[in-house]
Amino acid sequence: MSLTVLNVIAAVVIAIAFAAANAAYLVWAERRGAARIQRRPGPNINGPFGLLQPPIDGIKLMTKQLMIPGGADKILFMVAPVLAMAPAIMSFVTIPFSEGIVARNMDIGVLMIFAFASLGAMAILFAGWGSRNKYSVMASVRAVSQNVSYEIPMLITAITVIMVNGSMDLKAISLAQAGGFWHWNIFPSLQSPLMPVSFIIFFICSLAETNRAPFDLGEAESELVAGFHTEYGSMGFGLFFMGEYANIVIGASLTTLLFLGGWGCPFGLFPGVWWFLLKIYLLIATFIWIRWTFPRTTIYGLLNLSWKILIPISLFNLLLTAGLLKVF
Amino acid sequence: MGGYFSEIFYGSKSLLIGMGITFREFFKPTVTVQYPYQTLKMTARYRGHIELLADEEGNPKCVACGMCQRACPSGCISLDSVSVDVEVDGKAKKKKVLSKYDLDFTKCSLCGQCVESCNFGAIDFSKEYNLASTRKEDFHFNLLQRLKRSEEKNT
Amino acid sequence: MILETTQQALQALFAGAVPANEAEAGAPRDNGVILRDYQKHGYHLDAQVAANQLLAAVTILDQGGFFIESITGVDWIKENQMEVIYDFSRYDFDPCRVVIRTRVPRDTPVVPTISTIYAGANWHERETHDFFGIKFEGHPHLVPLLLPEDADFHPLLKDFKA
Amino acid sequence: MSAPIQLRPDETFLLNVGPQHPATHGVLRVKMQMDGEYIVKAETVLGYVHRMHEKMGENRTYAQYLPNLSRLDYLGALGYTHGHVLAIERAAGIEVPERAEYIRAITVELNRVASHLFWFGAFVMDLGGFSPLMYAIQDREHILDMLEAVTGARLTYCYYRFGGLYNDVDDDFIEAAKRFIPRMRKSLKKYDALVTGNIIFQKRLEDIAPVSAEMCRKYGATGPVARGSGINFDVRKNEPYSVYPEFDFEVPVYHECDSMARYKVRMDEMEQSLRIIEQGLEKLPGGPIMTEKKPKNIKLPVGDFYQAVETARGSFGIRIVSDGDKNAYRLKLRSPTYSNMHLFDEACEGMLIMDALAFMGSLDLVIPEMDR
Repeated sequence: MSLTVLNVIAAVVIAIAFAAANAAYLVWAERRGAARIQRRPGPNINGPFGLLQPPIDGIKLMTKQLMIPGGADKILFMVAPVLAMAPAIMSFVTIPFSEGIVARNMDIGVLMIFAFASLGAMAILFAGWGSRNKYSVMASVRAVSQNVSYEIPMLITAITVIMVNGSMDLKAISLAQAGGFWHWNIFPSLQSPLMPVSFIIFFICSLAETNRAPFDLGEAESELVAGFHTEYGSMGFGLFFMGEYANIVIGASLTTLLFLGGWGCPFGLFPGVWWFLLKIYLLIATFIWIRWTFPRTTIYGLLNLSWKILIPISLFNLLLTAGLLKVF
Repeated sequence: MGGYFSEIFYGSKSLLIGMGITFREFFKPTVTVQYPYQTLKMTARYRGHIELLADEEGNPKCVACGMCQRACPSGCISLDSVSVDVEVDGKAKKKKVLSKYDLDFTKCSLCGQCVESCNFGAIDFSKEYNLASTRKEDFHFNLLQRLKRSEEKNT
Repeated sequence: MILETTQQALQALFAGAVPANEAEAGAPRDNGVILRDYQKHGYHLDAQVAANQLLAAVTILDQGGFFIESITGVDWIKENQMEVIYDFSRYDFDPCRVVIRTRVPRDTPVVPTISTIYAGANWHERETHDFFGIKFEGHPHLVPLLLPEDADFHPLLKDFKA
Repeated sequence: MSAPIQLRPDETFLLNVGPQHPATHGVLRVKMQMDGEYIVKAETVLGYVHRMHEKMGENRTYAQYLPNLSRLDYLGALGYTHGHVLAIERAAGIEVPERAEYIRAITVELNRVASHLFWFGAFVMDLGGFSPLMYAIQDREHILDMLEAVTGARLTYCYYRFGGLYNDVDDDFIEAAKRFIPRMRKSLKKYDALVTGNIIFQKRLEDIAPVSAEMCRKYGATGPVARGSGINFDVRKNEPYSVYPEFDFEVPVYHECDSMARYKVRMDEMEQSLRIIEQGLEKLPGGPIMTEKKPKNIKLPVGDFYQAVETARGSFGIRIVSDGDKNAYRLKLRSPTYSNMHLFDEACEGMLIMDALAFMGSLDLVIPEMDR
């Protein structure tokens, strides 16, 4: 019994540490990557390649005073950053990094991650409403409507994968794709000929769900100042930031598990956690690459994309896959 | 319906083209100058704040005529002179000698009217650009003193 | 082409003989339309009208397809007069810059607003009111634009002391 | 596409955009009456960087006023100083050597490209794309380096003098400019592929914020704003000054009236400016750069003088009322963005705030130039 408790505590600590380290160093990677795209060196003063920049930034954020604007709803204002961070960490619990490395594998792992992901919208709404700032309210309303619309195609594509693999267990889904890249869900099979399209839809949705550019309407720094976290400073802002990057890691992990064969090697050799990490970081690099290439979409363009393009296509794909599953 | 799909197609294509461009830029060398560690050389015509020029003997060329003071749009130059007795060809003569030449750089707009108005070539732009301070007083330059100091350094 | 038609239309505002060139105008000049030497002055037509003729003159230009360039004032303190200058120009390749000017007494500087004809005159008139204290009768929102909201001084007046 | 929606003017809130707001590029304030994300009514508040340049013009001699002109529009300063020296030269009847006028045209056009480049970057940044700004600044840096080598300043130039120039260009400058042109053309192609062709970018600008030609006329809009509304108006062509008649260039005009049209006008203008620079460098005559018959203290004859020039932002006019003294009796600066911004209030009604701020970006505002 006590061993189980210890296990759980260890798993949680590792999950938090992993999320925090990822958040810190993804910021660094993003800044370096953006800089390279823009032909600058990026942070390079503190430590080799500027690797000490994230801890220094962290210390700066932690030592700053936490300001609560006058007239703000204090409870909501304080709860929101925690609410942004906590579900992200919780989701790590059920993500299998390899066959052996998983804090708590669940039969309904996919469902759990989606459930926690939708809590992120609450954090944004709380932050926007609690800040008592018109820009924040507008941003949070935008972000929530965006999150709600993109959850639908994302879930539909996830259901397609679940139908093909016959399980909601992330480990089982990943294992079903083992043994070479031609087994991966991203490649079309007889039962699911439109899988590459599903992958693209899922990828776009994970961009939108994590509020990343070109869908960063909740932040929209040139219009809504800084969006829902306009009023946040110090670690309040830091938690939002960490939550955002933790969500990116989760989005990338989920994409990897559902479509890219999880920890499986493309050639069927030495499957393991390294392949998993390689795949998620390649996906995250694409996230960064996209962010520094495109301008922001408009709110109606964004909703149109979801409701008029992504949802019909993913629904069609779902029906097609369901039909073909019956046939073959 | 055809428009619907062609828009998706051309839209996606334009996005991929954009990503191709940033991908190529990623591998190009950086173009920035790491300022405190590297510096650029100022061009020959760079206009810093003005500076007094010295003649062969190390005295300012300035004859304290005050043309620059009048030409300045912002009134940032203030100069003063004293009369001293000098011996020219064995005769005692009064001569105006520059005793003070202050530049209030906080007001200066670096237009160069003073340098142009000077008939004696006594002032010129310096090449200094590392000028930063938190106090206004640091930009009240005593140009006469600066000249003396730079002359001492040269000898 | 447009120059002559505009000149004739503006001249119709004045009854009787009016000076037609600079030499005849004299100084201070009487109301009337003058052809200016473009090479020297940078504009073609110079019409000085009375304040009550202003709207009629501007309407002629509006119908002629002119766009509003700017509005400004001049404080003629010696003559105890205030001048309001309206610049108009054209978008086409028949260059014709028209200057409409009107003089009002310095103590009661009131002219009618032309923002009803040219919506863009709104800010120009507010600016002129800021700087000179000239009142534009009928202006919808004559509050300081470039000066602070509570400004009660007019810095471009010649007797303005900071 | 923004569907026509029923606005509720009775259920609105006031959104204060600025004076410190990332989209206003300076200290501009717009009071927006909002219904959700839709603007019901907007009122622009100016004057946060008002410096009363016109009063300074009355207190300073004409030569002393030279540095002021470059403080109006810090991105395209040479165009404004050009207008000033042309006005004085016209009024005082000063002849300018041909070489000086050619160098003026070349440097003004270089400055125009620099200004448009910076606008391009900032505009795309308004829309959320950050990297194009860096690419644009990189190209602009080459121009500023060239201009610095000639004028001694990077932004607030004080290069033109009544009757000529402060100093001559050297072979290095001509070489650098010749190298720059093909480089810039390559960059323009890159911007075309990266930004203009981008579907997100097109969706954000096309059919957004229509400004009719009639509206331009009523508000006196000039420059790329008017040309994006189908008005073929460029002071360089309509009222030729300096040596512009010698050059073969076109005035890009688009008839769509939307933000995209205004964007395309400026992008095409860069190419036309490059053509002018190319021809200017080719034709650049020798000779003096300063007229000899120049009075030391310039006094203008009594009268009223006007000079319009095409700057990067539109038609800039300078009116000098002289009473024969060495100072102007009255000096009026007609700044193009002042008129261009004025139509924002009317045009943005019923627009989404997102589109309105993109529209504001497409007007190419430089606040110090507007506030003077």
